[in-house]
Amino acid sequence: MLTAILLGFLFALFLVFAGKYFKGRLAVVSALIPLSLFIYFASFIPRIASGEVVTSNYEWVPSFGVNLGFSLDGLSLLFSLMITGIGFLVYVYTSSYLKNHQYLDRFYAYLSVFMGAMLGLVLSDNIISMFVFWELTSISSFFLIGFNNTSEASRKSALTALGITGFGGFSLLAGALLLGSMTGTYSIIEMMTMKEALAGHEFYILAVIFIFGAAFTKSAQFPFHFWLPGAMKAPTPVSTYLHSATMVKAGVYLLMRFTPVLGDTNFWNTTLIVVGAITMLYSAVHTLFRTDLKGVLAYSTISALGILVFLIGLGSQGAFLAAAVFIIVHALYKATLFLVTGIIDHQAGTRNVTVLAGLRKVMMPVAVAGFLAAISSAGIPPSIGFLGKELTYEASTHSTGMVILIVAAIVLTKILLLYAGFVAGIKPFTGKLPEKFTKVTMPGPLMWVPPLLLAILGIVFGIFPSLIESSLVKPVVTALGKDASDIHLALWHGFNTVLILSIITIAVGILLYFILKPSEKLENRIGKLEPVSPESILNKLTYFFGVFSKFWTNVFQNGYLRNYVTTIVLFLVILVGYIFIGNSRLVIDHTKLSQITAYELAVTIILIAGVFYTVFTRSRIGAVAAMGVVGLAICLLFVFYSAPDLAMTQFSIDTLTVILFVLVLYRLPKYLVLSDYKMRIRDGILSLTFGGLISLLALQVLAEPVNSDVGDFYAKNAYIMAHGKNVVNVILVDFRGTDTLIEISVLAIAAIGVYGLLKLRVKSSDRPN
Amino acid sequence: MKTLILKTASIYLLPVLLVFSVFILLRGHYLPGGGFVGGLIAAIAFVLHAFANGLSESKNLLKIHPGFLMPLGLALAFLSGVAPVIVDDPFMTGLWFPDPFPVIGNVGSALFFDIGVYLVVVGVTLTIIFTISESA
Amino acid sequence: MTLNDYISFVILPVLGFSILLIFYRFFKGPSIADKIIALDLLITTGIGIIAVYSIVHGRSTFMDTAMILALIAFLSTVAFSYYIEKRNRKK
Amino acid sequence: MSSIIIVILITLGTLFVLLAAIGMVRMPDTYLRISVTTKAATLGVGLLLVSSAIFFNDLSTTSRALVIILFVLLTAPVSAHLIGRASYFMGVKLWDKSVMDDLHGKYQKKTHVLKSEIDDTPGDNVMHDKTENGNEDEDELK
Amino acid sequence: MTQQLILYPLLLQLLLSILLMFFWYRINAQRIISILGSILHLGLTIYVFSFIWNNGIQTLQAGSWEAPFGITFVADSLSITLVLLTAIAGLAVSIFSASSMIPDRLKFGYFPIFHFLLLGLNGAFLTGDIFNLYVWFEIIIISSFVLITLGGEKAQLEGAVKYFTLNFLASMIFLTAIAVLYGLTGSLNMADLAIKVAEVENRALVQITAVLFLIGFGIKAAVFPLYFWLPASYHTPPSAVSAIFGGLLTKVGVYALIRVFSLIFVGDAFLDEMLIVIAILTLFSGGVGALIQNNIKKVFSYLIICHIGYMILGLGMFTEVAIAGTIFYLIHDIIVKTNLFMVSGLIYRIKGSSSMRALGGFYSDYPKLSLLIFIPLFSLVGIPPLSGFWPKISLITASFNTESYWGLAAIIFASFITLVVIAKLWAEVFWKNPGEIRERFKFDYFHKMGKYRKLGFVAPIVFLSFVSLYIGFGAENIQILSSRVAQELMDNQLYIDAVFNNAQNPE
Amino acid sequence: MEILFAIIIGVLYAAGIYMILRRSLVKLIIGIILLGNGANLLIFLLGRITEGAPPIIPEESKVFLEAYADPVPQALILTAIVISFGLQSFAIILVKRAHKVVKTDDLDEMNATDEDS
Amino acid sequence: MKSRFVGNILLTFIWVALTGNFAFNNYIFGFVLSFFILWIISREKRRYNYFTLVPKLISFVLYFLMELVKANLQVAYEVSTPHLKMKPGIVKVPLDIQSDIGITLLANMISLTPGTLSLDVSNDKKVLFVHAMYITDKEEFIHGIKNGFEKRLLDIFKK
Ligand code: NA
Ligand code: NA
Repeated sequence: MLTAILLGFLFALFLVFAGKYFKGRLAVVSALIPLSLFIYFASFIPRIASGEVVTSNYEWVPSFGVNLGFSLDGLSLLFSLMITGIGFLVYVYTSSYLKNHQYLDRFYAYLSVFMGAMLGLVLSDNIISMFVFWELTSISSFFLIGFNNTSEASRKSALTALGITGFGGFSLLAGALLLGSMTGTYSIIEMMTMKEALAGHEFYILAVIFIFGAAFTKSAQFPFHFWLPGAMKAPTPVSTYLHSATMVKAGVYLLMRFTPVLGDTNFWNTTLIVVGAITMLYSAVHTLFRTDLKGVLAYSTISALGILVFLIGLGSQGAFLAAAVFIIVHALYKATLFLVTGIIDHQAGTRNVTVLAGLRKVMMPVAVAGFLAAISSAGIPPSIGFLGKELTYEASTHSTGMVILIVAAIVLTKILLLYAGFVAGIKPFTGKLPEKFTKVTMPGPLMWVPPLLLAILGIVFGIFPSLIESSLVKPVVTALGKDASDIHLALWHGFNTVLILSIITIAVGILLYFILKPSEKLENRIGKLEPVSPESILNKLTYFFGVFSKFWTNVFQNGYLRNYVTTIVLFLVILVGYIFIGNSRLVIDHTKLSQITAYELAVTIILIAGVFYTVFTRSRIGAVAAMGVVGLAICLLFVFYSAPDLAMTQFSIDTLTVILFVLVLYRLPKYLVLSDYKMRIRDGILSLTFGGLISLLALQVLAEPVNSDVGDFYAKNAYIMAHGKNVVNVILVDFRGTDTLIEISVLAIAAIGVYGLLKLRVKSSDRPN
Repeated sequence: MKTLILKTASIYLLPVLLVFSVFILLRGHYLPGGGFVGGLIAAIAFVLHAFANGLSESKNLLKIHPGFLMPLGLALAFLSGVAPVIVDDPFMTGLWFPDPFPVIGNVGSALFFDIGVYLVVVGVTLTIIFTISESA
Repeated sequence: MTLNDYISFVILPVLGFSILLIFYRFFKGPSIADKIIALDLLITTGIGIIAVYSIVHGRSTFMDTAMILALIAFLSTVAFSYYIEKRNRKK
Repeated sequence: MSSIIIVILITLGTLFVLLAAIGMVRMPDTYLRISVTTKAATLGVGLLLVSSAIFFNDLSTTSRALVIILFVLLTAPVSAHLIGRASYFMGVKLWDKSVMDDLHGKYQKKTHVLKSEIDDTPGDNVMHDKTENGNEDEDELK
Repeated sequence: MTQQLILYPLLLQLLLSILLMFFWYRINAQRIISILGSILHLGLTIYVFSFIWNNGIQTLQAGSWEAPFGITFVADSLSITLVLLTAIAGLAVSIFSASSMIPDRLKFGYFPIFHFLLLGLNGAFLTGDIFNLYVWFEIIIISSFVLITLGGEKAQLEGAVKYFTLNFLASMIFLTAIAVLYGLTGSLNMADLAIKVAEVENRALVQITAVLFLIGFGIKAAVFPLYFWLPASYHTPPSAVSAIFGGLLTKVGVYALIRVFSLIFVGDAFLDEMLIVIAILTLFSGGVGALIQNNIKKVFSYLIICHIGYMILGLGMFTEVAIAGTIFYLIHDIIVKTNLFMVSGLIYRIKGSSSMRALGGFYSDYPKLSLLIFIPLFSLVGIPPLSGFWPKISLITASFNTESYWGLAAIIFASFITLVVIAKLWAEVFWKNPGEIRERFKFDYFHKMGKYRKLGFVAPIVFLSFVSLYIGFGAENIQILSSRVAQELMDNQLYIDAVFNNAQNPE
Repeated sequence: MEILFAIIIGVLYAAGIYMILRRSLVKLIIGIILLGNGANLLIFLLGRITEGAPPIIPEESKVFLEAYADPVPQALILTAIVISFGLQSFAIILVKRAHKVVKTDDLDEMNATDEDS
Repeated sequence: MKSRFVGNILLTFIWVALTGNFAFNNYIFGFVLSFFILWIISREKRRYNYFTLVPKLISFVLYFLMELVKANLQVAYEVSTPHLKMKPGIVKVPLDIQSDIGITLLANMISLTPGTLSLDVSNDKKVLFVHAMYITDKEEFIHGIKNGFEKRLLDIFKK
């Protein structure tokens, strides 16, 4: 199974290096991949149908508890077949759609990565590896959506899609890890056994929220739905693959996958019903106002996803059955419609519904496909769409609580979706062929066969539901944790409420189709609501976040060194001050301090006065000279307190510094006072507080007991072991000679630096940036 | 600076200061001083000479480019640190000749280390100051 | 009164007082030359203080520091003069 | 015996240092202050060093004291010359009651070449009656 | 000889620096010495690493002076891992430098100083003495300072002034902290300090010392609100320099924080909370900063800050899982950031600009290079299974375990921002059609270069990308390493014993 | 005397920071030097100060016969001083160079690298 | 070469004095060291004849120390009495002495004696400008210098 998943990735890698060498036969070779995978997965049908769950496990990062654990059950099988099956058709379709495209190899590489990721996602039992594949689908779809990367709109859509699904991805990661720490395992199968414990866990809600965050973003639930219409900028095969059959359903898959783990709670069900209902209605209404075929399809897709979420929320066996069937229904008709739209776009050069008409005259097979798909989408018998709708209504009418509301919502949605399906599948082909489309030709068979095949399948499955009943549908229900043994699919369910609702739906929908013609006027009307749409709200939020980011960044990174220093010192003063204030133990111990003598006082006075002079003089050379005074005073203090070596070094270094200053200073401009009075006061207070804290700290430390083992050791061994009597020097060249070795390296580096700084002039053309 | 008095004085001071700097270097292990201060004094001797006589004069006097003293001194210090590694003692372990030498006292790796410091300090200081003076 | 007491309570305070006086000149200037002279004299006085201080503690070691002071103080005076010379010539 | 000598030398030395310090404060112009510094302090510090040498009474201390004295004697007048000369072309004025100024007009402003006689281009020379009082560091703003 | 082993990487770097100084002005010789030396260094380091992996913590008492009296060098798993990473990054940058640095810079001591910088990094990782650490820090600062300004024009000089001032301030605070620590304990040996600090009665003083270390190292690690020097300077020098800075310099700060807060200042709730708050704000500030930048080097600079937050967060949570996350992130980050700055250099050489607005069309012009660059870029984002992803598992898990939800939010926020920023960068630089870029006169464009120079640009990027891929796909090994490091860090007695037991049995 | 030392240290730290906060490059460097001196004196003080007893073993002896000052802080300060010197001298040259290139001593005019470019 | 040898010997003595170690070995060491230092700093062209002067200088210094003490008292008096009775000024003193070392020594002597300060030597080495505290009679002042220090110095430098 690992091989099956990795096949896509390996093929992509292969394409990167070898793709351009066999451009012509690329399609054939490429299409073989999904086809063989489809056959491979189809071969599992009998075993899965018999209730088996095929698992395989590969070690990956066992220390994280992350392995490549795969399990193939009904749910994952259904998705795998869809991924590879529709994948195969899309591969075939693409070979014609993007014929001679410069980057066809690249496109196939993305598609293959995507397919592999999708397979990995649905087959993973380990949620971490599931997350890995989840992210890969986001990234590969980023590349697919941005395939026309020179168009700005395309890039923007890719970014939006990645942004939203990426955000969801992190939510999934958080959820996965939370579940992991709640259960001690990352295996979903193992988690199922802990369902009760999980539901009662204090973090249950949080975990569910994280999972929802992932599912809702990926499956474009309100209010995260808007990335999906945007993503329609992608080439049509992409839309078909990603946005109808596979990727967007990953969220639905996730919800279904976690139903046996986290489902059956009030929070779970209610949230899903509410979000699903809002989404399906909101976007179904939106379809009325679209003139771009892809726009119509995008919103109807969102709506369909809403229905699925809604069904999962209902949580009954019937609902799961309906969901399972509806997934198949939707995959078949929506993929068809997308492919058809692609053909229209490709051949007629427009997707504008208001101008498209009568195309049946030039591309009959396509029209047939469109028509069949529309039927299925409308839920008109004998299509499988009808079955799906019936089951949905069935489940809705049997829901617990607020039945009327639920039923009304779903019926209304279905009516609108019927309209949308007709607009996309029928409208372009009916009516009079406009003049400008007379020269439109039939596409090659590689393009029209795939949609037709899918559309026909929709009808075949409708007429013979037993074809999918026990092979595909029942195992899904089983996988969702419900008993599926009493399920029997049939077109005719008898005359009941559901049938009445169906009839109403179809009648009102068709009426609506004939009354309401898509028009730019309508589109503009909904455009007026744009400012309050989630998309623009998010855009505004993003904008404000950008402004805020700028503000925040510039507040701190404002270009002024002194502000940086102020911040750092302030931070220090506050932290240290806080500890000082918060601690009453801090006292100064007078008894341990030594006497002050007159000459020491004198030296101290000139030291401090020298410092003040340095700070406040307006003469630079005066400041340098005053530093000389300070240096001398420090040198004398070192002498008084037993540090002749220090005194020497301090003094020589000070003198050298003076020389350096002097050599540099006379080239510099005047020594201006650049800051105003207020600022000087402010800085003065800050500096004095800082200095004061350091003084206080010093006195505090002096009150602690002394401990100089190390010094004593040095003193004891300086002569005996290290043959020197000046202990300081012995430390420098022996006990701690390493310090000195580095220290002289520092000096050498500084010298090289000075040399380079003054002698090296880089030509302007070689400057970085 | 074109002053005869300083010029003359600096010419006398130079050798005396250099002798003095070696003195400070060698006694460092026993009394205040050592490679660092010694090196500074040697450097200061040349700087003084440069102030009085001009840079090119001082550079002519010093036959080696001061920058060369840096790797030389570093190499010396490094080798005296690494020498014990060769006899399988830890880095920087002092190696000593068994008997003290006249004048200098005990001679060991620490002395060579200090000479290395001396050379580096001379090299660094002169490189810095000569470079500045040249580009001034 | 021992020698140590004499030095500690008379000589060193007087030298300390001298330092303050000299610093007063440093502070007052008025010309930069005055500051340089004052600094020079401070250092010279410092040498004296060290010499006396080493007597108090009976440690001749401090004389080494005095030696360095004497040697190097000269250089800073040279440097300052150099500065003034360059600065004025530039005008 | 030696301690009496030490006390005497140390007292004299300190007095000379003190005198130099007082002189620094009292002397009316920079040149006079330089004069005082070079003399009194050199002598004073020399005496202090000698007393230290006597106190320790060993060769190394004595030689160090002598080296210091030698250095001070050697460098102090050179320093004085440098600062004095710099002061002059910086424009530091002589005391009001000074009786003569033979340097007047002999430094060339740009090159600081010092001539033995006044030449014909007085505009280029350092003339103290034309310069500022020289009390400030030239590169600063007040 | 084995006991000496841990010092060999250090000695080799020092030897290289000195040798290179002797070859002043002879730049071809310098190139060869640097690259061969770096290869040798890498080999040596791998050997030392495996030795320590098999034999546990090793110590060396410099000068044979037993701890705590001499300077002790300690190679535990953390140290040697970082030394190894330095060797890897060092080799890459050495090759990159040989190709990308203009001859003038090479003539004026680039290579010696580069190796001094590596020396400093190695030293800082290996030393077991707090003052010695200060000294190593200084050699790092001065080398980096020189590298920034070498041949410096306006921008570099401006950047350098800020870089220098703030890093100097950090050093001073560090020194202040050492002073206080010595005043309290009379010791400098870190293992000894660990014992003695625990015995200090006045905990407020210990806390203040810890805060001083936190700020001193925090500035170097570029955490909030101390990071200012980084965005002001990292984008200014040549890319090879930025690469070594971006990869390693801030990490030394992080290393020091980890070391000090796992060894000496352990178990102070206030400090841990402090670290967490700082980490969160760092993640936030770095993230929003990166969001608004246009210059790609600046984007990376802010991302450095942002990602430092992860490591500090792990340190603040201070559980074994969290520390393992920190270490894993550290490993990943060093390789990726080094690589990215080299990438920015490559892009600059190819297109003559670092501005996202001006750049574009990279993908269509250089598809294979784009794919190559994709690896470090998206490793940085942490797109699984690339390297940046794995440590987040530990960090997020730890934040659940320690119930630091703000930390969790910050992790997710920062990950998200990184994703957005890099995707945006990708869209701008690689996808977009470039506007009119005037071909710069006399500019040393990539396409004008000879084959070997080109190779010098690309090879190190390939090399580090493979290392990144290894970290991602071989995450198991890295995690085992990180866990081991975390175990050693959580139990500071191991370190102390290693330092003192060895001292009791001198050879 | 410790009190005076503490005050001196405080003053040096304060003055150092104050000077760094000015806008002039030259003042910045002076501030750095003052701060460095402050840190050195802090090490000196906190290593406990001892009057008149340099850590130099008397001529005729192999060990100390009387009290001596702790040599460790002195060695540390020596190292720190020298290192600071290296940094300072480089910084001073940087000022020179920066002034030549940027043509200002005013730090506030040196913020191009922080601007979005 | 001969003068360099003399210089070498002198430096050796300085070394021995500095170290305070009169052992034979130390002379040898001092000699080698001085030789090395002179080799480092000397160019073949320059003649180091000045080292021969040092013994004469030492006797001169002794004479000078007397002057120093004497005149210091004068300054002390001026500083410590309430009124300033000075008549300071800058005097141009013509020079007879011509060698650099001679002029330098003269100038330094003048500076070290109280009340006078050598400001500068003209570039043509013809005059020395001296600042003096008490100039009652200019000619007498010049005469004092020329007959005092300069005369003795000229004696020393006579070849
Ligand atoms: Na040693
Ligand atoms: Na040192």
